[in-house]
Order: sequence, then structure tokens, then C-alpha cells
Amino acid sequence: MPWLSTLMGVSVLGALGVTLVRNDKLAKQFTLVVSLIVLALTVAMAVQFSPNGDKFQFAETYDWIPAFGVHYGVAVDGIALVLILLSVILVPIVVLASWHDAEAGKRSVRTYFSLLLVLEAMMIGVFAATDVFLFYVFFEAMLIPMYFMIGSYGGAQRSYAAVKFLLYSLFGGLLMLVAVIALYSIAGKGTFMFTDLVGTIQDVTTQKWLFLGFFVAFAIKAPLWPFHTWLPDAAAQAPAGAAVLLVGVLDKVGTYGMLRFCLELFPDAAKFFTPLVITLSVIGIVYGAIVAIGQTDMKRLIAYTSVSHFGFIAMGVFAMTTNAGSGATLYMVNHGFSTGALFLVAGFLIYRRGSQFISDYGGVQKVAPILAGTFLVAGLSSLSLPGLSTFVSEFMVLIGTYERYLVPAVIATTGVILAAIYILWMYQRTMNGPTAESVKALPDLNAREKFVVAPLIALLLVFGFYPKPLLDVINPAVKDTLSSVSVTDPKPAVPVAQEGK
Amino acid sequence: MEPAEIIQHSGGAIGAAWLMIALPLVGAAILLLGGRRTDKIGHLLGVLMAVASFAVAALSFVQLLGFAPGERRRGIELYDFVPGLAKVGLLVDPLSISFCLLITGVGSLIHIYSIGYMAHDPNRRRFFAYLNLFVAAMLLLVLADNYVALFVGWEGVGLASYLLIGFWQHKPSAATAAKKAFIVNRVGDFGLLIGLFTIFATFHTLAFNDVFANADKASSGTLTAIGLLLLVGACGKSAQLPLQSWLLDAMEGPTPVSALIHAATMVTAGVYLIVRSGPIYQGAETAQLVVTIVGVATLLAGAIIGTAKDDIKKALAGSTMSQIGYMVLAAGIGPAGYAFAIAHLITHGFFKADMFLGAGSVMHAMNDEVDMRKYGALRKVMPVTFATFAIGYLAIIGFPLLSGYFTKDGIIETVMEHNAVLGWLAVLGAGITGFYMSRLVFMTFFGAKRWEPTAHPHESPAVMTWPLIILSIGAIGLGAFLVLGNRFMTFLAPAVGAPEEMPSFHPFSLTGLATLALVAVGAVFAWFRYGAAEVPAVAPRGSFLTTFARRDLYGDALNEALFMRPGQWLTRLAVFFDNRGVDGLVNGLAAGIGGTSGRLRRIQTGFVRSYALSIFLGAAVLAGAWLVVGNL
Amino acid sequence: MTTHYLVLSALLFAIGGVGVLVRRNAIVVFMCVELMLNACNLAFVTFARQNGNLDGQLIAFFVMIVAAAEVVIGLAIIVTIFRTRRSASVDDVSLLKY
Amino acid sequence: MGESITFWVLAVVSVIAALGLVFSRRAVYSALMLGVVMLSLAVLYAVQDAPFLAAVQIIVYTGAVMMLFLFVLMLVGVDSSDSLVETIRGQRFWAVVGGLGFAVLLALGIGNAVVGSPKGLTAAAEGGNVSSLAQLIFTRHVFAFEVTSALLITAALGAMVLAHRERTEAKPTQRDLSRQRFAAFGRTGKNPAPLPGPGTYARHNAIDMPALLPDGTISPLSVNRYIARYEESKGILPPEVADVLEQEEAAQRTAAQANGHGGHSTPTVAEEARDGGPDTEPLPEGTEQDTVVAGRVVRPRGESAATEEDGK
Repeated sequence: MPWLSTLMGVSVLGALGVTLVRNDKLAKQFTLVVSLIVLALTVAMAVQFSPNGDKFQFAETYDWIPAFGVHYGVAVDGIALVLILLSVILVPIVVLASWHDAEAGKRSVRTYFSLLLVLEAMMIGVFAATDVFLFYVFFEAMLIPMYFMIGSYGGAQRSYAAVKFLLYSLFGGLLMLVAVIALYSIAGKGTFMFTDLVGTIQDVTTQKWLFLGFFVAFAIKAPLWPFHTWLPDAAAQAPAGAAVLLVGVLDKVGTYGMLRFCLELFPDAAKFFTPLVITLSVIGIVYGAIVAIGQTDMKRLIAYTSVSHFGFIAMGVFAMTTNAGSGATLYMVNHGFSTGALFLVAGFLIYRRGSQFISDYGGVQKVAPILAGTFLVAGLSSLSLPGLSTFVSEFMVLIGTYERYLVPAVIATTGVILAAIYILWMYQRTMNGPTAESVKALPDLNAREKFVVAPLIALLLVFGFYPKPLLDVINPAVKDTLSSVSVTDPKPAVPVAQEGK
Repeated sequence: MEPAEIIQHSGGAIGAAWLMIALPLVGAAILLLGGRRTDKIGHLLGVLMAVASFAVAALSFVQLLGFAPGERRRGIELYDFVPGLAKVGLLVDPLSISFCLLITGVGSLIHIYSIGYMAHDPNRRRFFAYLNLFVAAMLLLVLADNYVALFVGWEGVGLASYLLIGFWQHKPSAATAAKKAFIVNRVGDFGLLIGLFTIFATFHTLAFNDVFANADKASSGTLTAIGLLLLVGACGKSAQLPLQSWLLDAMEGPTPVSALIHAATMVTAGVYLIVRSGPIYQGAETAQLVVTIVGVATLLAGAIIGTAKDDIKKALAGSTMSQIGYMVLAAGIGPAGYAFAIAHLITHGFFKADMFLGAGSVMHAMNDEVDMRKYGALRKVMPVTFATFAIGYLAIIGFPLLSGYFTKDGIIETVMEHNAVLGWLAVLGAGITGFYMSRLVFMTFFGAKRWEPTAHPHESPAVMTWPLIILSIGAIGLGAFLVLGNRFMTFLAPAVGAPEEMPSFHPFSLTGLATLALVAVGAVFAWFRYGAAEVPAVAPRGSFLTTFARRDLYGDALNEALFMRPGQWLTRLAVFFDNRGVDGLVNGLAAGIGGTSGRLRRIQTGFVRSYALSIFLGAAVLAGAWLVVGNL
Repeated sequence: MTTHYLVLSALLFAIGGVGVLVRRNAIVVFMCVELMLNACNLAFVTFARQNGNLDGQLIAFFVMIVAAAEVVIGLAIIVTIFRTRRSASVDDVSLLKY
Repeated sequence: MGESITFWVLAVVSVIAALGLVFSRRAVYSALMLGVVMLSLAVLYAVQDAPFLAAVQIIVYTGAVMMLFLFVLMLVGVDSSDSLVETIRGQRFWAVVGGLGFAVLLALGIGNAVVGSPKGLTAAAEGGNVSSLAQLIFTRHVFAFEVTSALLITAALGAMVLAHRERTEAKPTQRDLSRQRFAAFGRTGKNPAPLPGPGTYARHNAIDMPALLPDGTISPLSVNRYIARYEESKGILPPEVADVLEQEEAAQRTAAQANGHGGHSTPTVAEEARDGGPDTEPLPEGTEQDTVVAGRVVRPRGESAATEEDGK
């Protein structure tokens, strides 16, 4: 059963179908149904995935451009499956959340929701692609729907933000294109299939150049420190739903790319550049957090927190220990849920009052307790409170990095304190204290909004206490990746008798 | 004597130990998610859950007593939390069970007390939910069999204290205090986290059993580092010296919160951590020394702050800080001090909770007035509160035969044997404690009436006084019960080990008499200053020392100057740099390209002749180039 | 002897070039272009003789044909421009610019 | 030896002519200068064993192309002279620099590219220059030849299309013209018939001989006022002509008083000279703008008569 193609097919057909539906309400319901179908199919696929089976499962490979050896190659390993699950869970939630977000946009509501479904198809495609060329195509194609969602439905400076986002990612994409072509030609295998290309580049200097080509594109996509300035603008101007997908899934393609392509295709270069990447990510963590503290606009603040979180993920990927690797992958999933919840609740708040500035709020807790409660839980997950899923991944990333790189791990752990500051300070300024005049008549969450936030918080709690099912899928995949990078975990100083830790 | 081996266990009350955590957790969930419907039964459900978990704790205690002392450490396997990193399990041994009894016991009493105290509060349901959440988290902390679960409980407790301190969050001061408490705790947790990572890096495991079994194999340098990092965590949670500023602000929360969290249970978590990680500290002499120094320093600082505070709750908070300083001091000495530290912790739990609740009922009566200068002569009006408060007062200053006398003097004696300087500082601390506790009691219950015109105090209802009475009974007898005949030390021995020869308690030792004398002097001096003399309604301008004490030894000012001010400055700089620097670079690049294209545009002048000229010159250059190339 | 011819042709070519650039009257510009073409023809003929092969002259012949065609079209254009703009100055026709 | 003399003479002549072409103010002079250059080049071709080319140069190039220039020059306006002020900044300076540079470069470049004495065309063109050229064209370069013919046809068509102006309304017929003449007579009393030609007799056919009416008297209309005025100023006006002019002026003065100086019914001598003037008279020197040539008013700026007529 060609699972992955059906998934993408359903969402694309859904997207076309939505454009044909005349009245808006029906269009939204149709989109919701399609996204739920895709979710159900993915879950069915995930159930059949055997964690300890061979690396790539549900593989489908057809010739696309035989002349260049370009295949429509899709398959899923542990990491990709988990990320596809994340995106497929987020989309129906986003559809439900942006029920009224699309009215104010330049284009029609139907276009917004069809763009959403197209984006979903591409998200699945980008994670499932095992052909480097196909991956690149999806990597670039993803930008278009997101560009239109920001450009036509965003806030005040939406066009500036959309263009900046597009140009930034395209610039990265072009570098990657050069690297992809160079890889194809140097490898000389006449094929773009990832499995064939692994380990073909021996000479270290070429590896370094190709690594840089890929890495800069991924560093822009998952904003590492110097390339991050597009994210706050894009996330702040995008409608809440689009911002969730942008930060929750699109940016993960960057870190996923690092883990999959940078590490496996160019192991020696990866080892050579690790100190650089670790420094960039540590700067990102501390810098992102500090700038987040100083923000006045809520969505920009959340965007900067994501810059800090991506610093953690990148550090986890390049620390190259099993704990850090699987921690980073888990972090990608958890960050999707936690920042998704934070963005959506902030989106509800902004939708009610209309202004994104923190100073326009105050004492909402008294007026809308449920909204404040969910906002607090989402915030706590963002500052990775134990008992919520982000703690598990952050803990694994830090403990994994500590094994190999002591000082960066310690500096990164200060991120934990800064996270507490920016979240609680934002929460205090918006929710606590005397109720501001402007917020007196703020309605609490309605049924639809509760349905949006409830699953996310439930997921955060469940994976906070019992992350085993996710980790069982991720660990073998990460072990494979690291073994292909021929890297072993450092030995403990005191070997404990029995390994049953 | 080395701690005993952990035996895997199943069945019986201990087997159901996880119920202790689950019950309050379920209670909290029901109350939080229940919404309006659970308002009526909210508080009863909360109390029920607390009492039920107390019952389970008591049953497992009885079952534990049934076993021979050697195999009293029972481990319960729960589930694999993070494959390859941490298996979650519970460890029921004398140390954790005594904590559980303290938490659930005092916790239940405080739950009952808060029914009365929070009777007229609209969000009472949410209050009980948070209390249950706190009890669950604290139990997880003490029952955990590895450091990860301990850390989950550790931060859970921090969250609960954040929620409870900021319970009346419409008050900006409460909100800021809650945020401050959480962030300072987070700083402590930062240290604890790094400690955990070091443990994992050295032992590749975080389970207590494995870590402590191989503790001696690790190098003393790593052990010292781990010890110090754990100490940072402990300081954060137990408000020891470097990270103590949040405790006094935490008094913004309702009084039962202060009683439960900031007197009896949460603040003692640090001591629990140090005692539990005994084997690590044994391998690190310097770490133990630092612990004792921190203990003594906080002991004195707390006492000095206690003397200058007019707010009754802040004074009690100062005294809590100093009493915990005693426990940390005792824990820092090693196995000899563990038993006394935990004994003092339990007795302190009782009489400090008793006094806090007493203060709560005084505030309740004086419609939430906290300034002691507005009290005076309340002993006749509130006899029961006065009686229970007096018992607590006598216990804390170490009045002979009361529980404080046995445990606190026990600590002072073991410290004296260990290190004379620390011993005498402890004795001095006891003296100051005598002074400020007497000052507190005399200002509140004795002297002339300095009430506000609107205040007409009355005795609190039965639901509040009964927990006071029970706690005061504990304050009287518990100390003797635990210390006499080293009963508690032998009970704890399998869990934390014990010194070779048991100390024998002889009342009339030199240090004992010296402490009694100093305490007496403090009390008499307090009588003359506050009991007999006229207490001014407005705080007089104090000498340099008093303002120093009033400003919490400038702890807050220090934090502000060192961290807060530069932090804000750094944030503004970072935001400016981000907007101008990195973003400026990007936009500058775009503007640059725009500018150059604007200028290049001018070349197209529209005149045919200028184009002809450029062609002509081009041709000339080309010809020249051919010429040059041709001749090369 | 040949170099003399070539220098002459270069000279005439350069004068033609300068004429094209300096004069504003369209027709005179045209004439200067013709002059440049003639200079080239001279060079071609000289080279034909120098290298002893008739191709030079043939090329010169073809140059003349092309020059004729070019003049016809050029002048037609000048006339149309003149008809609309009442002036034959090259600088007046400068609307197509930045 | 003769060749170098011819070369030096013609070289100097052609260079001066070229400079004249570039720097003369009047366009016509430039055209003539170009003619000189072409002719001197033709001679140079001839000197350089290229008789066919010399001929073609003279016949085709100078004869046809130069004349085309002159023709367009006439059309566009002979006296349009350029002002020497340079409008584009730095154009003149760079043009000169470019020119000098080019001249030096080409001279140097091509100069030292040619080594040794010329091989001469005797071998290549043994059957006569033209026949060998023709052989060359029609064997190896026939394709190029055909293409150039296509080119020429297209050029001709192009010129036609570009220069052609669509007539917007019908061509005025003879009937329209006569109707216009009598309308003018009705309105201004202008004589509808063409003015009588000058007197043409056995021995005298000069312009200043007045024509005789059937009754033998002199026709006042045939007297050319300008010549009359000239002869009168010179005092050589024949008496009978003077009398006729006197009578006519007297008649006009009385007619003017009669209708109170309304419109002047019959034009006076000056007006007659300005408006009409006998048809066949050649263009007098310095006349007013509107000179009538063969019944069509030709404005100096070359506005074609058709529009003039339509305009009236």
C-alpha cells in the first residue's frame, strides 16, 4: 500500500477540492475533514512501522528524470515518521484554530485553507523524500504556500515579512542546489538516491564545501543565530495558524536536514564543523532568550523563544551522542506541540483584543481563567517544566551534550533560567495584576478553541510522563545515523556494574 | 555503618506507595478540570485526598517497621521513563517514609486548617487543587529512587509554590513574589541540573542505588563538584544564603501556604537532597565543609533578619531560614549529623507550622493585619491560639524537655564535637533565636493594646484551632520521642548510615548549659525591650545594624545590582543589536543593491550619440586589447 | 606602400568616427558612417592587393551593397522622423531613456 | 613611382575633404566633400588594381548613394545648419580622444600586421579583373550574392513603407480646383483665369515684353510689376507701358473711394506681385515665403502642396 504517496495525494486533492467549494463555512469543514483523514491514514501507517526493522520503510521509488537519475523516492525512517506525525497532528488543529483568521485577508477564505492543505502535502513530502533532488524540490516548494499565507493574510507589514522570508530561504536554497548538483556530479553514481549517495564522498575538503552548502541552507531554515532575523518578522506578521506551521514544522526541516543530510552524507566535515555549529547554537540559545526577554510584541517574543529552542536542537544534533541525537529529534516534536500551543493561545488572545503588544493586556486571568490556564501550561512547556514533554527532550539534549562538550552544555543550561524569566514575565504582564480597562470584556475560550488547545496540552502531558513510545521509534533511527557517522558515545568515568540504568 | 541494600518489593501498602502520589495528583486534576461544578465539594475532596495519602503513608510505615532493620529499604519498579536514561521507581526506606509522614501528616492538618482560612475566598477550589498538586510533587520528590524523578518532583514543587504564592494574583506584589520565587528556584535547579549531568557523565546512570554503590570509585574532584552543585540546588530550594531572597517575599501567599510550603516541607527538600546524597558527600570533604559554612552563615543571617522584621510572617520566615541553616549545618557534618538534622526537620515542621498557623489565625482575627506593632495583649482575647503559639515558641527556643530542646541542642552538640567554631556560632544563633522569638511573642500577645480602631479580634473557629492543638502536642513530645535513646538514629541507620558509636544524651553538658544561658539572656532582654516597655506604633529609626537587618542584609539590593540591572541593560542592548545589527545588515544589503541599481540606471541617457561614443570607445579598447594580446 | 594606404584608411575611419559622434544633423552623421565604410573598403582593397587574392575586393563589393541598403533605410527613417518632429537633429530623438 | 604621387595627392585631398565633411556648417557642403572623398577613393582603387571596384564606386556609390543624400537633404531642408555648441557633457572631448586613439591603434595595429611588398593581383586576376571577380562571385560566393539581392529588395520595400504617407482623403480633381478658383474670384475678385503670358514676338521673347490685347492695346495684367518697378527706378521703362500702369492705378483709386475702402476689390501692383506673379516666372531671388512653382505653393520647409491645398 503506497502509504506516503496516498497521504500526499489526499492532501493535494483536498486542496483542489476546497477551491471548488463555494461557501466559506463548508470549505473550512471540508478542509478539517480532509486533514483528519490524512491524520487517520498516518496513524494507520505509523502503527505498521516496526521500530527495529530496516532503516527506511514504506519505500516507494519510481523514475522521475531517468536521464539524471532523479527518482520520486519516498520512504520513512524513525525520525521522518515522527516529524510527519507532528505535522499531520498540527494541521487539523491549525485548521480548527484559524477558523476566523482568514476573513481579514486579501484573498478568499477558500484559498487560505487550500494553501494549508498544499502545505501539508509538501511537509509530508519533504520529510519522506529519500531522493536528494526530490528533497530539494519540496524544500523550495514549501516556501510558496507559506509565502502566500503570510503575504495575503498577515498583519500590518505582511508583505515585507513575506518577501524577507522568501528571499532568505531561497538564498539558502540556492546554496543547497549548488551543493546538490556538486554532490551528484562528484559522487558520479548517476543517481540522487540518498541511500546510494551515503559515504560516496571520501575527500574531506569536498566534503567540507558540500557540507557548507547544505548547512547554510539548513541554518537559515532552522534559524541558527546569525540567520534568524526573518523568523520574528514572519511569525509576528503571519496569522496564528500559519505561524504555528512555520515555526512548528517548516523550521524543523532545517534541523531534520542537518541530522539526515549534513551528518550522514559528510561525516568528516560534520565532525570538523561541530565546534562552529555548537558555538552558533549556544549563542543562539542565550541570545534568543535574552532578546526574547526584551520584546514588547507577544508573537515576536514567542518567535525568539523558538530561536533559542532551535539552538538546543542544533546543539543536540551536532553533539553526536545517542542521548543528544534522540533528544534533539524528540525536541523537534515537542517544540512543535509546545510552541504550537503557545502561538495558538496567544493568537486567541490577540484575536480577542486585536493588539499584539503585551502592554495592552493585564489581569486577563480574572476575566478569562481558562485562557490564562492554557496559556500558563503552554508557557510552562516552553520553559520545559518537568512533567511536560519538552523537559524530557531538553534534559536528553543537555545530558547528551554534557557527555562530550562540557562548557557549551553548562552555558546552554543557563537558557533554562532565561526561559523561566521571559515566559513568567510575559505571563505576569498579561495575566496577573489588576484587570486592565481594555481587557474587562474579554470572553473566555469558546468550545472550538477548547478543542484546539486540549489535544495539544494532553499530548504535552502524556509525552511528559511517558515519552517511551516516541523514543522507541526515534532511538534506533538515531543510532543508525550516528553509526553511519562512525561516532561512539564517550565512556563513563566509573563503569557501573550492570548496564540496566 | 553503611546504608543497607535496596530490596525489590511488591505487594502490601509499600507496593501501593505510588498511590500516595497518585491520590493528590488525581485530586488536583479533578479540581482543576472540574471547573465550577466542583466548587461546593472542592475543599472536602482536597482534604480527603491528603488524608488518604497520609493513611497509605502510615500503613507503609507500619509495614516497614515489620521488616528487620537490615532490609527496610524497599524499591518499587514503576516504568521505563526515558529508555536508556532513567527508569522511574519508588524507594520506600526509613528516610523517605519519615518525610512522607511529615508531609502528609502536616499537610492534612493544614488542608483542614485552610477550610476555615479560605472559607470566603471565591477560588477556594483552585487553592485546594494547588495544595494537592504540591503534596503530590513533594511526595514524588522524597519517594523517587533516581535523580530524574527527584528532579521532576523538585520542579513540580517549585511550580506549586509559584502557583500558591501568586494565588491572589490580582495583587501585583504577589505576582512578582511568585515570579521571583520560581526564578530563584530555577537558578538553584540550574546547579542541580549540572550536578545531575556530572553524575551521569561519571556513572552513566542516575539511579540512587547504582550511583551510591559506586560513589567511592569516582575521583574526589568529581565528587566535590557534584557535592557543590547539589548544594547550589539545595540552596535554591531551601532558601540558603546565596539564594535566600525569595523566601521573605513568598509570604505574599496565603498563610496555610507559608505554613505548609515555606516552613514544613518544601524548604526542607534541600536538606533531604544533601542527606540522601550522603555517600557522595562522604567522598568530598571540601563539599561538606562548604555545606556547613553555608548552614552557619544562613543560620546567623536568618536570625538577624528575624530580629528586625515587624511583619509577623516575615519574622517567622526569617526564623525558618535560620532553623534550616541548623539542619544544613547538621547535614554537612556527615552520618553523625544526619539523624539530628532530620529529627530537627520533623520537629521544626510541627512547631513552625503550628506558629505559622497561629500567626494565620491572629491575622484572620485582626482582618489580615500583619504588622506586629498593631497587635499587643492578644493572649486574653485568643487563649487557644496563644497557648499553642506559646508551646511552639518554647519549643523553638529550645526550652528544656520540649522537642526543640532535644533536636536543636542535639545538633549544636554534635557540631561542637565536629568543629568548635561552628559549634559556638550555632550557640550564638540559638541565643539570637531566643531573642527574636521572644520579641515576637511579647509584641503580639503581651504588652499594651495597640489595635487599629476597626480591629476587634476573636478566637478562630474550631476547624482552625484543632490543627493548632494537634501540632502543639507534636511540638511538645516529638523531640523527646525521637532523640531519647537514639531511637530515630537507629531507625534511620539503614537508610543513611550512622556514626560508629551512638552519642549518649546527657542534659547537663557544657554546650547545653551555655545555649540555655544565652537563650535565657535573649528572652529576658526581649522582655525588657518589648514585654514591659511601651512598643511605639511606628517603627523607630534604627541604628546602622537594624536598617541592615530590615533590608534583609541587602540581599535583594545585591541581587538587583549584580543581576537584575545588568540583565535589563543586556536585554535592551541585545534587542537593539538584533534590530540594528543583524537585521540592519540584511536590510542594508537590500538597500545597497537598490541604491546601486538606481545609480546605474542613469547611464541610459537616451542620446544616440552617447551610445555611439560608448560603442566607439569599446571598439577602441577591444582593438587595443587585440593589439596587446597579438604582440604577447 | 601598403601601410600608407592602411594609415590613410585608419585616418579616414577615425575622422568618420569623430564625425558621427560630434555632429548633430542626422544626415551628416549618416555621411560620416558612409565615410567609415569607404575607409574600410579602401583597407579591403589594399589587403586584396597585398595578399594577392580577390576576396578583398569581393568583400568591398559586398560592403558597398550593404551600405547602399543601409543608406536607403536610414534616410527613410530620417525622413519619417523629420516629418513628425520637424527637425533632423539626432539629439531631439531622446525619449527612450531612464 | 607614379603610384606614390597619386597616392599622396589623393590622400591629402581625401583627408581634407573628410575633415571638411565633418566640420562644415552647411549640410550640402558636407555632402559635396563626401563626394570628393569617394571619387579620390575610386581613383585609389583603380591604382590598386581594382578597376571594377573603382567603376562601381563612382557609378553606384558616388552616383547613386551620394545623390540620394543630396535628394534627402533637399527634402529635409538645405539651409538647416548646425550650431557648433555641444549639448552632451564630455561628448566632444571623448569623441576626439576616441578618434585619435582609434586612428593610432588601427594604424599601428594594421600597419605592422602587413609585412613585405604586395604580391600584386596579376596571378589571381589573370583573365582580367572583372571576369575573375565574376567567377569568384558566382562560384564560391553565390549564396552571399543572392542574399544581398534579397537584402536590397527588402531595403527598397522598407524605404517605401517608411516614407509612404497614406492619403487621408480623396485627391482633388480638376472640377474641385476650378470651383476653388471661382470661389476665390467671388470672394476676393482674384482673376480666375491664369494670367496672360509675356509677349512673345518674332524678335522679342524676353520676360519684360508686355502682351497685346486683341484691340492692340497693352494688357496691364501681363506687365511684370517687379521688372517694371526695376526699370522705372532705372528710368528705362517704355512710355506706353508707363501710361497703361498710370491708367490702371487711377481706375483703382476711384474704385477704392467708391466702396469706402471695404475690401480692396482689385489688388494693387504690390499685392499682385505678392499673391500672383505670372506662372512661368522663374523663382526670383529673395522672394517671400510662398513662391508658386508650377501652380503648387512650395513652402521652403518642403511642406507638400497637397496638404497646403487641403489646409486652405
